[in-house]
Amino acid sequence: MREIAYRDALNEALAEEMERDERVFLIGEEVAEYNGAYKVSRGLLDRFGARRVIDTPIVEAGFAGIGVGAAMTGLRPVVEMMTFNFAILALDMIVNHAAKMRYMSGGQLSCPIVVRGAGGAGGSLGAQHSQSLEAQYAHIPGLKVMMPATPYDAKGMLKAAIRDPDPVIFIESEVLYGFKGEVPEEEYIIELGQGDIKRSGADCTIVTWSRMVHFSLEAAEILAKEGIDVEVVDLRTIRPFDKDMIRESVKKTNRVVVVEEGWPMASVGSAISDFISRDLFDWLDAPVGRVHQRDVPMPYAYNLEPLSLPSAEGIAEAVRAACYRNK
Amino acid sequence: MREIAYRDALNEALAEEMERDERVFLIGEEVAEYNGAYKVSRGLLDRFGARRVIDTPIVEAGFAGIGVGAAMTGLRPVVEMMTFNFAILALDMIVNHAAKMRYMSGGQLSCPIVVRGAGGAGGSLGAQHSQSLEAQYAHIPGLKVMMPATPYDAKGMLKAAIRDPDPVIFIESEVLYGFKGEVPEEEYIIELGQGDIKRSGADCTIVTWSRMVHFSLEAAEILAKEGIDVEVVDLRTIRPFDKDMIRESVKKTNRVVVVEEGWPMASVGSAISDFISRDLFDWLDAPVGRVHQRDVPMPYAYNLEPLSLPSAEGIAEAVRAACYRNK
Amino acid sequence: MAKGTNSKNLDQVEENNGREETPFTPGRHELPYDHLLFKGKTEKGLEKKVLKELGAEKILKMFEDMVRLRRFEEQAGRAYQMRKIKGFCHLYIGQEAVAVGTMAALTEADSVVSHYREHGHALARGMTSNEVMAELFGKRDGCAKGKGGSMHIFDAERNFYGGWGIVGGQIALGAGVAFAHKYRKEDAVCVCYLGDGAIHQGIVHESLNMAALWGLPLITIIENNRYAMGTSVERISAVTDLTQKVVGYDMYAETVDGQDVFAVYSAVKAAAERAKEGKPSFLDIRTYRYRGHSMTDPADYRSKEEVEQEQDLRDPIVRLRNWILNNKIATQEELNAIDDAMDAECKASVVFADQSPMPDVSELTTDVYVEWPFDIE
Amino acid sequence: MAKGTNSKNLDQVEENNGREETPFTPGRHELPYDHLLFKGKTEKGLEKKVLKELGAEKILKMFEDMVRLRRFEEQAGRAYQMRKIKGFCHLYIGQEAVAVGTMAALTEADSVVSHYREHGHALARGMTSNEVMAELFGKRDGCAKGKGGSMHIFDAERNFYGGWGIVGGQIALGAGVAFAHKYRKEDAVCVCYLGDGAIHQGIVHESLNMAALWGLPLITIIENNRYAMGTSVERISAVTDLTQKVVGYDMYAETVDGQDVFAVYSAVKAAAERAKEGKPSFLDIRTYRYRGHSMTDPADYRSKEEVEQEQDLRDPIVRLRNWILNNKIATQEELNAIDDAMDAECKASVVFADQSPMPDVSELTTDVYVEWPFDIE
Ligand SMILES: Cc1ncc(C[n+]2csc(CCOP(=O)(O)OP(=O)(O)O)c2C)c(N)n1
Ligand SMILES: Cc1ncc(C[n+]2csc(CCOP(=O)(O)OP(=O)(O)O)c2C)c(N)n1
Ligand SMILES: [Mg+2]
Ligand SMILES: [Mg+2]
Repeated sequence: MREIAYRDALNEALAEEMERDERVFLIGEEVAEYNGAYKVSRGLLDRFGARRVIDTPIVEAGFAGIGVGAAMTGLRPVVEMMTFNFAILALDMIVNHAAKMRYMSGGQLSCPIVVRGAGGAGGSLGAQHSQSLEAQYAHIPGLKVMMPATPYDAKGMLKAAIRDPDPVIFIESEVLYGFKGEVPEEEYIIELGQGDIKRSGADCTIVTWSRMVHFSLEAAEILAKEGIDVEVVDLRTIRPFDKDMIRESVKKTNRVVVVEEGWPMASVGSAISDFISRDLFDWLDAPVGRVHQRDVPMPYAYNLEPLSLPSAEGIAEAVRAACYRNK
Repeated sequence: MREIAYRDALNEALAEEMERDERVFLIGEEVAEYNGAYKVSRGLLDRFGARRVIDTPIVEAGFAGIGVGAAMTGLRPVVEMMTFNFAILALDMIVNHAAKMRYMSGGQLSCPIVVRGAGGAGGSLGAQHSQSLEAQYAHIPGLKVMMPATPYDAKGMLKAAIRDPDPVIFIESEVLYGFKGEVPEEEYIIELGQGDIKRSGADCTIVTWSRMVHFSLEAAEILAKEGIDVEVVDLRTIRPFDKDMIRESVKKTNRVVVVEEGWPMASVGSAISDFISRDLFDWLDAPVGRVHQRDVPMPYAYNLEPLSLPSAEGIAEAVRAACYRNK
Repeated sequence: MAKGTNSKNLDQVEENNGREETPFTPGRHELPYDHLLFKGKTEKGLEKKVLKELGAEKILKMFEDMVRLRRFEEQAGRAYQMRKIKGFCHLYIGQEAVAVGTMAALTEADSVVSHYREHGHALARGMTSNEVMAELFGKRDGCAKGKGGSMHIFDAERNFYGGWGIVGGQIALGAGVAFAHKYRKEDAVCVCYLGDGAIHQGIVHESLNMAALWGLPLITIIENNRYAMGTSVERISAVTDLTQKVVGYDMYAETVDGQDVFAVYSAVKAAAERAKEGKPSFLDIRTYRYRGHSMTDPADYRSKEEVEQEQDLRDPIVRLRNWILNNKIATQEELNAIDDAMDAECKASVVFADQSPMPDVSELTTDVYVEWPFDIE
Repeated sequence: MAKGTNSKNLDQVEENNGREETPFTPGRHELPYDHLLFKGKTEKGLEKKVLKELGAEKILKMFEDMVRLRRFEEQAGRAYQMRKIKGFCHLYIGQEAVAVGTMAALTEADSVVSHYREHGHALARGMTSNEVMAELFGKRDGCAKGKGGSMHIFDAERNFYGGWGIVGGQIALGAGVAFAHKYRKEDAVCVCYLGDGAIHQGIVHESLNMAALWGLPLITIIENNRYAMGTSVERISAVTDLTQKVVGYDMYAETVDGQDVFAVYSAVKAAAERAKEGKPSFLDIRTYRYRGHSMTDPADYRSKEEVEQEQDLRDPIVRLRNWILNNKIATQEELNAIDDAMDAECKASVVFADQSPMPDVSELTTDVYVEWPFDIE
C-alpha cells in the first residue's frame, strides 16, 4: 500500500471533507497563502479558494469564537491552532461557549466544530512551546478529544471529527507531521471512541496515545528481547476513551502501564490509571505503572529535554516494575 | 473564641498582609469602590487608598498580566478574579507566563503573585457560572493551588499564599463566603502543603477539600449512626497535596473515598485517587471510591442542580460501598 | 531570602523619589449625573418619517412591546423576591427602546446574539412571555426546558442565539454568525448586544477588526447604560466617547439616543443596509438601567436623584406614549388597554411558569452531546 | 439527522441569493513593495542635534552596537545551519536601528520587555555576546543556564525581563512592569516591543487602555517589519496606519523611520519624558526583516527584489556609516576596525558557546519554584 506522511494524511482528510460538504471550511493563522505553518493545508487555498480557506490575524480567541458562532448556525468550521500552546487563549470560547451551547439551549443548538493543531514537544522549543495540554479539554463535558498516532489514523479520525455533530478537539503531534505510514486510496472513517491494539501481547498492557504509541512500541521491542510480551493499546480518542478495550486487555495481562507525553498531576494518564485501578481492582497483579513528562516546564537545553520526556527505556523500566522483573 | 464569616477572614488576611508589606496590593473588578462583588475587600479602599486597591476594566487577561508583570519586579499582587469561570480568560498569563518565568530565566526571576477568587457552583447560576476548575491549575508545574474550607483556614492560608514567593492560585468557595467559624484574634499562618484532619475515624477515610469538606462531615454524621467511623482529611492545598497525611490515614482505615465538587475526568480527584491506588496498593481492602459532579454542564433548574452535585447521602453511599456495607 | 527573588527591588517601595502620588483608577466620578447622556441631535421630523415608513400599526406594536418588556421585568423582579427565581437575574427596565427599536428594524432572516441581560431582547424578537418566564423559573416549559436559565435564553427558530454570560464573549459568536450569513450568501445581518463595560475585553477588539477586514454583516450595539456593575464608563475607559474605540477598525460608528425608539430604529435600519453591503457598524446607544445590576445590587454607586431624573425626564415608554397621543395615533384609552393587556399577559406568564412542571430528572444528562458513543461517565 | 442540530440551516449553503461572492481575507497584496515604508518626515538636522546631545563617542557606540547585532545574528544563523542551535530561531538582521536607538534613549533604571525576536534587544541593552550565544546553544554559561533558549532571554540585573513567546502576551507584562515603576514612584519607564502582527491580539488592547487610563510609564514599540510570519500588515488589519489602533485609548502615537537610528533614538527619548509625566506612548516604527521569519522560513511570500531594494536603499548600518564618514566623526579605517572587532567578538562567542558545558542534569528540576515543600513529583 502507498505510504504518505501524517501531514499529508490530514491534508487528504481536509480536502475530501471540504469536497464532500460545502459547509466545511478551514480558518486559522497562515492556513491559506502560506499553506499552513506545518503545511497541513498545502494546496487547499488553490483548490477551494479564499472563501473556504481563510487566513486570520493572530487572535486565537477571536477566530475560534468566529468558528463557534458559525458552527452554531450549522456550518462545519475546522479551526487550526498553530499549536495548542496558543489555544489556551481560546479556551474560554471552547470551554464556556462551544461545550455548553447545546446544554444551555436545551438541545436547540449544536456546535459541529473541529479545533485542530499541533500538540506536544517539538524539540528545543522551550517551555512556552512544548506542552501536552489534552487534560485541559478531556476534563470538560461537552467536548470530545482525539489524538492520532499514525497517518492512517490521522486521516480516518479527522474525517470522523469533521462529520461529528459535536465539538471535537483534535490534537496532532508536532513531531509526527513528517512520519510516514500506509494509507489506502479508498475512503475510510475511524469512528470516535474506538481504541486500537497497535501490538498484541500477553504479559503486560501499555495504554497510551499519540506520539507515545511509538515510544511504547520501541519499549515493547526492547522488552521482547527480555521475554516480556507487551500489548500496546492506542486509545486514539481520549474523551471518551475505549474502556472495553482496556478491560479486555488488562483482564488478559493483569499488568498495565499508562504512558503519556504530558505532566502527571490531574492528567489524562492519571484519569485512565485511576479508572483501571478501581474498575479492574481484582484483576491487577501489580499497581498500575505510569510514565509521563517530569513535573517541570520543558527545558530548552537539548541534553535536558529528553530527560524530561518519557523514553522507550523509561517505559520499559516501568513495565519491568509492573512485572516485578528487573533487567 | 470569636466567630467570623469566611469572607471576613479573607478580608482580615488581606488587610494584615497589606499592613505588613507595602509591596502587597489588590487589583481586580469592583474590588475598590464596590468593596468586592462578594465583599471580600470591604473597607480596604478606605484603609489603603486607590494606589493599593485598584478597580479594573473587565479584562481578566489584561489585569492578570499586569499582576504577573508587577510580581516579576518583586511586588506582591493579589489579583481578584470575580469567579474562576472568568479566569479561563487569563489562563495564558498564568500557565504560559507566571508558571514558567522562573524556570525560563534560569532562576533569575520569581513570580510572587496570588490569583484568588470564587470557585464552584453558587446555586442556580447556570452552566457558565458554576464550574470547579482547579484541575486547570493543579496540572501545571510552577503553580501552587490552595482551597480553604473554613474561615480559620481561609485566613491562615491566604496569609501564607501572599507570603509565598511563587505563584499561588487561591480558590475560594462562592457558597462559603457567609459561612461562620472560629478565628482567633492572634496572628497565625497555615503553611502551604499541609492537610488537616477535620474528623478522625477508624473505618474509612474521606479525602476532600473546599466545600466538599462540609458535605463529607455531614456524610460522616449519617454514617456514624450506622456504626461507620469516618476520618475526613481536608487537603487544603491541592498542589502540592499532603501525601503523608493521606498515607497515614489510609494505612489506618484501609478504605478511602475521594470527594470533589468538579467533573470526574482528568480531575484533581482522579489524580489523588490514582495516587492512593498505586502508592497504597497493598493497603487497600477495597477499590478507592470517588464522588464528583456528574459529567455534564451545570443545569440551571433547581431540581437538577443538586442532582448534578455531590451530596452527603451520595458520599455516604460511596463510603458504604468502600466498606462493603449496605444501608 | 532565596537568590533570584528579584531581591534588588524588594526594598524600593518605601522610598519616594520626589514623585507625587497619583492613584490608578480614578474614584467615583463627580461629573454631573448626565455626563454620558446622548448629546447629539436626532434628525428632525424623524418620527414622522418612521411613521410613514412603518404605519401606525407598527408604531403601536412598538409601544406594546416596550410595555410588555417593562411589565415582564417587573413581574420577574417580584418573582425573584418571592424566591421563585434564583441565581443572577439582570433586569432590563429602562432600556426597552433599545431592544424594541433594534428588533423592529430586523427581518426574520436576520440573527441576534445577546448577553445575560437579554430578557428584553428575547421578547422583542418575538419569544412569548410564557416560554421566557418559565425558563427564568427553571421549568419544563421554558425555552431551554429550564436548563439554561435567566442568562441563557435561546430560540433557534427565531435565530435568537443566546443569552451568554461571559462578558464580551458573545461578540465573537456574533461575528461568527455574521460570517455564516456571508459565507452562505444570505441576505441577512447579525445584531450583537454588548454592554459599555464589555467593550474593553480583548476579544471585542479581535472580533471587530476581523468584522471590518472581512466585511461581515455585523451590527454591534453597545447598550451604554453608563455602568458596568458599580463602575461607570469613565472610570475604566481611557476615552468616554466609545465610538472612538473602533477608529482602529475603520468601522462606521455612531452615538444614538437610546431612550428614543425612533432614533434606535432608524439607526439600526441604516446599519442593516450598510451591513448587507459588507460594512459593519458600531452603535453606541445611550440608555439607562433603572434597577441594580442584578437583583442583589443595592446600586449605591449612584444617587437616587440620578435615577429619578432619568425616569422623569427621559423614560422611553413615556416619550413614545406622549408622541402617540400628541399625534393622535391612538387615544389614552387605547394605550391604557394595551398596558392592561401587557400587565395581564405578564402576570399570567408568572402563573404559567409557576404551574409548569420541573424538568424531568432524565434531562440532567441529555443535550450534552448530539451523539455520544458511551453513557455519560 | 438528530433534532436540534440547526437543521433549518443545513441545506442553505448551496443557494445563492444573488449576492456576488467576496472572499474574506484578501490575497497576497499587489501593492508596491514599499507601501508600508516610512513616509513621514524626520525632523531636519536631527542628526546634528543628537550629536550635540550625545557626543561622538555615543554615536560611535551606536554604530558599534548595530554592527554587533548584525554580526551576532549572522553567526547565530550559521550555527543554526550547523545544527548547533535548534528549535525556533528568529533573526533580527535589518532591524538593528530599532533596538540600538531605543536602548540609547533609556537609563539603567528603565526596564525592557520583549518577545521571541529579542537577541538584538538583549545585546543592545548591554548583555554580552557570550551569555546570549551560550543561551542559544542551550549551554551552562547562557544567561538562563540554557534552560530558556533563543526565545527567552532574561537579564534581571539589567531589568531585561524577557524574551516571551506568546504573541502579544508581553504587553501585559510590560504594562505590569510600568505599573510597578509607578507604584514604587520610581523615575523609570518600561519599553515593550511588539510586532506588527501582535497588535491585533486582544490583550494588547486591554493593556493599552489601562496604561492610558492609569498613566503608566509604558512605551509600546511596534517593530513594524511589515510581516507576521508570511502575512503582511494589510492582509490582517482593517487599517494599515497602526497609529490609528490607539485612538480609542487617547494615547500619544507616532510613526517613526526605523532604519534611521537617530529618528528612533529621539522618538523614544521624547516618549520617555512623556512617560515620566504619566503619558504612555505608542510608536509604529517602520523597519524591515531581511531574513525569513525563523530559520526554517523560505519567505517566498515576498519578492527577492523587495528584499534587495531594502538592503540597497535603506540599510540602517550603511546609513549611519555614511553619515559618520560624511561628518568626519570617524575614518573609514576606524569604522572597519569596529566592524572587525565585532566580527571577532561574535565569532568568539560561538567558540565560547560551543565549549561551554551542557547544563548539569540537576538543573532539570531546579528553578521550578523558589520554595516547594516537597520533592518535584
Ligand atoms: C469575563 C467576565 N468577567 C466578569 C463577569 C461578571 N460581570 C457580569 S456583568 C458585569 C458588568 C458588565 O457591564 P456592562 O458590560 O456595562 O453590561 P450591563 O450589565 O451594564 O448591561 C460583570 C463584571 C462576567 N460575567 N464575565
Ligand atoms: C499566541 C500566538 N499565536 C501564534 C504564534 C506563532 N507565531 C510566532 S511569531 C508569529 C508572527 C508574529 O509576527 P509579528 O508580530 O509581526 O512579529 P515579527 O515576527 O514580525 O517580529 C506567529 C504567528 C505565537 N507564538 N503565539
Ligand atoms: Mg453597562
Ligand atoms: Mg512583523
